[in-house]
Amino acid sequence: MSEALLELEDVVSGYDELQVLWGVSVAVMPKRLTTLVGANGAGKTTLLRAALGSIRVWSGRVRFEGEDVTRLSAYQKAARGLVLVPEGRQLFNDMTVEENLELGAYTARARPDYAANLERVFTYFPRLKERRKQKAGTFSGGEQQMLAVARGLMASPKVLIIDELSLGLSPLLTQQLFGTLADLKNDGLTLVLVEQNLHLALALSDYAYVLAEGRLHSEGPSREVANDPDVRKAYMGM
Amino acid sequence: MYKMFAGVLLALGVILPGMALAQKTITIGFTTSETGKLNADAAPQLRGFELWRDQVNADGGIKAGGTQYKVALKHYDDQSSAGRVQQLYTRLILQDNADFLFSPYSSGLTSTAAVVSEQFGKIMITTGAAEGKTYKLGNRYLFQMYTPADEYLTSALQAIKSKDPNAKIALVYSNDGFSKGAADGAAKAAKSMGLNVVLTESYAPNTTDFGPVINKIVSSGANVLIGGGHYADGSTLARQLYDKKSNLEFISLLVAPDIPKFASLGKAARGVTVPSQWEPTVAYKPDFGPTPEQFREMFQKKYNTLPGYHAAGGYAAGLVLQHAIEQAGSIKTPAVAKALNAMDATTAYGHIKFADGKQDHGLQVGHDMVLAQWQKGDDGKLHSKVVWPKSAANAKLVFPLTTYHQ
Amino acid sequence: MIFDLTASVINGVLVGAIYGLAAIGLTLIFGVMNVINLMHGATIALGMFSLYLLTTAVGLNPYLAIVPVLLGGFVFGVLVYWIAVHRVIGSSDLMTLLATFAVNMIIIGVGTAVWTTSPYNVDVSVPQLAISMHGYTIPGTQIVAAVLAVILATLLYGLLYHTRLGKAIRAVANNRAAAELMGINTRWVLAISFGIGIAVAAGAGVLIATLFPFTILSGANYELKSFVVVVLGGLGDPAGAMLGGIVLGLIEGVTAPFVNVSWTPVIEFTLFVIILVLFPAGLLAFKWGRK
Amino acid sequence: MGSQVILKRPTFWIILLATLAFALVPALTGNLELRENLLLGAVYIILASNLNLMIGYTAYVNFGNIAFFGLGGYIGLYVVNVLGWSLWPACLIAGVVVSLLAFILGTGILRLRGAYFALATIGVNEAVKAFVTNFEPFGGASGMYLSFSSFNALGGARHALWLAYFAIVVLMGLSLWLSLAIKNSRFGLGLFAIREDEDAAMVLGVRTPRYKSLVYAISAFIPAVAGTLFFFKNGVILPDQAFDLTLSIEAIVMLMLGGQGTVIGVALGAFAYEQLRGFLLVSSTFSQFQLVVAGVLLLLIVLFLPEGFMGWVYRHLPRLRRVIE
Repeated sequence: MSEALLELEDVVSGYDELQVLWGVSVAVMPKRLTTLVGANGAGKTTLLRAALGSIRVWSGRVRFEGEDVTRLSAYQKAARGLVLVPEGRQLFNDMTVEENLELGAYTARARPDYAANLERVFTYFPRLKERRKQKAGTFSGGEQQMLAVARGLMASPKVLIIDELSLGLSPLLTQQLFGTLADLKNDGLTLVLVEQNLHLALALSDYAYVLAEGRLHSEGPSREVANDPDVRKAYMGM
Repeated sequence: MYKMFAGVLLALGVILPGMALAQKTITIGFTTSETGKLNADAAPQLRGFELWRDQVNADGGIKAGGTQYKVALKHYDDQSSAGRVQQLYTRLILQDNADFLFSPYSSGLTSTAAVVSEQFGKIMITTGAAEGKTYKLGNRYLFQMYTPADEYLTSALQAIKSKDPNAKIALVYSNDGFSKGAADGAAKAAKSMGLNVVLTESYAPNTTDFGPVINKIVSSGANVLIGGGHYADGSTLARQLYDKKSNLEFISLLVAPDIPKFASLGKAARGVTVPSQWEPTVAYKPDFGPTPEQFREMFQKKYNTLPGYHAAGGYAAGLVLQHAIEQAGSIKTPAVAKALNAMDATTAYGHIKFADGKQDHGLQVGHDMVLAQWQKGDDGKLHSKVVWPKSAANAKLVFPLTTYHQ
Repeated sequence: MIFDLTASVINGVLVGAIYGLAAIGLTLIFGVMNVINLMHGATIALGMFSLYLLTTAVGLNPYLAIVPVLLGGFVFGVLVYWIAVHRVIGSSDLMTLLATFAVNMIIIGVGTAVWTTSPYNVDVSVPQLAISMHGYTIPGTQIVAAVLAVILATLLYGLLYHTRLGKAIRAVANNRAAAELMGINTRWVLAISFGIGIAVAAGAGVLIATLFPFTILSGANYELKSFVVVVLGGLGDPAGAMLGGIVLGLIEGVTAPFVNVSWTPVIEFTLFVIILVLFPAGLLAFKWGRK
Repeated sequence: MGSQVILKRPTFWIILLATLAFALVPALTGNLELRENLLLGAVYIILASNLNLMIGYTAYVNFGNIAFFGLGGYIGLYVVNVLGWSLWPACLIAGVVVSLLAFILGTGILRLRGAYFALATIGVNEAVKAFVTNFEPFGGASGMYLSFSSFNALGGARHALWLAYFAIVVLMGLSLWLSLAIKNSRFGLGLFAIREDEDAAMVLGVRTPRYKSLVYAISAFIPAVAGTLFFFKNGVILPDQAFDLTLSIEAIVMLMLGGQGTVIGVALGAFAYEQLRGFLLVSSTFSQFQLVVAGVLLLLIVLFLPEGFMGWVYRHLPRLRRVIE
């Protein structure tokens, strides 16, 4: 019996006949920022998909709040508060900012908090408030990423998983968004960050998992992982 | 046990050949449109065939040369499409050993079937295949029951001329083979009769919205309309002419108003005329077979509805074939064909005579069309009355319709 | 000539509104799940026959009959979705085309067996509303049908843009994977969208049947028109479909005085192909620069 | 592909045998009913296997395939009936003209992909049909009726129909051989690349627009010639029959049934489908519900056997993939 909020146990999965994950275990502690790092193609996104239920878990288990949720589909997990901000934003481009946020709060859990959540995300991202009637597809990359995070927050998440937050953003914008994440953590939100940008991710997070070729390479408190010479050499070019 | 079985076999062996001697069967093969868009028109024709068969068989069969032949009909669904017609007619001839053939419904399918029937030298009585073209391709064994398409609207034009020689005529027809043939014939006839056609317009056969067409009729200033096509478009046109208060004084549409169901249009049907191959109320004196009245009663008894001309044409096709076989005293094709070529007789369906030239063999030249009109009877219901020619009429043509619709 | 043209334009707009409604059913299904619904025409025909049954057997007012038809159409659509479509959603275009075509064959087959292919007619008239001018008359039924078509389209628009369900439907249309992540049960949204598309098509069938006689095969004609309409309005865009329908009606009305009406289909379908090639997103969507 | 290589392929010999069987069995037995059955089977095989070049090899769903057949019929019959030429040059003219038209049309509509292309092909078929219905030189709505004397030029109706039949059987063999040859050529490889991922194919140097237009034009040729022969044999051509959208869709059903992208599978699918429809039509039990039965069958295949009969065979006997293509 662990006190982890989200727990993956020996997860094996892949696409059709192609196995990608070879038994990965991850535990996400409440009110912490956990980060999952690894090179391109290490299986990070596949692990998220398996955890969220977008693809089938071949073997192993996914536990959320102590309950086995392995077989639940993505929308059912979202309804329980396990929320993903997907890679590449995946906004509803033909819909307005407001509608995107509304859809973020689609679940029965989040709906009662709609007004409060809306106010909260507008404080975090005042830009979105100015453009609430604008269509999401017309936004710049940075604004879209803000909207994606904001949409995730609207779901009143118990765990918010963010996939490749920094992808395609300028260093300045990336800094800004990471700042927001720090605020969120301080507010007591449980976060999982999946990143290629190890420097920032490890600096911010409490605990890190390093994924390589579909297996867990190493894990530990972020500072230790950041100092692991192996990791430094392989992923941080040092 | 097996003794009993053998006994039964023995008995069958004695009885069956005996039966075969006493009674022979002739098979008549054809395809009909049980499905697809021609079904509405083809179905009554099939009823006509079947009524004739039942009567012949009830009377003991066709007598020819001292033998009694029972009649069997063998038919397949052609799905209103020519694709399988040749395959099915070949099957009818070779597998089902059809002695004679009826045509499918519609000129297109009939021409396709004719390639096969001619090839095998089988007689095919055609009904529901009005277009003259089919009979001008060099056939030897086709015999047409219908007055050819290009003469369909002639009676309507005659009626118009007698009522209003200065009529402005709108010729509006469905753009399909048969209707176009009828319209082309009408245009020619109108010209020779000195009538004034102010609008010639064709529409796609699957048209449902006649708004633009009716607007054109109105703006042409026409006071009479002739044309139409088949049941679906014709009934739709009639209904919208009424809905849109077109104020026409005379309407004559092909085919559609002859189907008894046309009366379900209610007021929109009132006063509409139809050139008809046959009407239940005609007063022909037949040389053989039942009188028109007897036919009507028999048909009504069996199918609980009035026969239209598709049904009468089907029935008469059987009757004519039967008569030719009896005249020939044989079921051999050359003898029967000879009898058909020589036929010049009146039936419940009217006068029948086939052209016998090389260029137009089988074309119907004896039969006359009548003009029928839907009129409100004393019982408040709609009845189809023969109004033209005057010699065949049992009611007066209501003209103009404008007052009738008030 | 001027009155002729005016009358044809009005006629075109009125009929076009119904074309538009019919096409909304098609375009909604395409927009949400990228399926070209080849049972669209058969569904319209089912709507027509439902009206016939409801007015003759049950004796319902023809315009009230639209309510049970919409409900029945919805249930039918959801059922068809689960039985025939769901399994092939997301596989190639060919599979979904064939799945819906198979259902089309089944409906037409059963319909032919039950009703044959002869025309049926529902006797409706609203003479009080008829408008006459200079010999041209617009029947009341046509006005009522067009108004009802616009009302239904507006209701549907309201549903899509101002309700939770509608937003979920649009979200799925926009990005199904993301919608799933928002906690939306996308499988059900697909089924419901299919149901709505079918219901609207059946409803359009009812309106058409109040105007014109019909057979079980009549729907095919409206299916082809719906294709033209959705291409005009932009595939997958319900608001565009209504406009596209009216444009098509206008084309039919405006060309009629100048050419023989049997040429209308030639013009329609040639235009259809040209627009599709030059403006695949639809003429109307092109204006907003959307792809 | 060199001719030596193709001679080594078992599929080539299967095609040759099947073609010979189609031609000889009815001829030697003199069974005309069998001939009529096989004729429709052969026409369906022609339609399905040429359509397969588009759908099976290139993944472009062409609903308007029947327009080639119908237009070919019209052009051919025009040449025979109005110009009074003999049947054989008429066939050739029909094939060439329709292919050229297809090539020109293809450069336009093949820019569309997926459902958009499918819709455009429906539009093309309807536009051509509507046009021909109004086009007086082709007889407009009345169509064209062939005089029985046209058969006399070929030695009388009986003889002419046999000739038309043999010609169609040869076309069937050619269609299948063409499918096989393309499948095993560089051209075919390019087409398969388009099927798998058109953008990637373009990057790899496949001139996709040229390839697509070419295969579209090729897939038009034999159906157009077959159209001339078929309607010649029918003796009459009408717009409704020539441009029957349902037959177009049925051709897709046939190639699905057999397994899209295969050569023999598609032929089997077409033949089986033709036999099934024919059986349902003349069967007293099913004739009322033939459409329903066909629909249910199609649905079951789409849902549970999407790779078709050949796909199923390959799955269970993978070695056959090389023997029967």
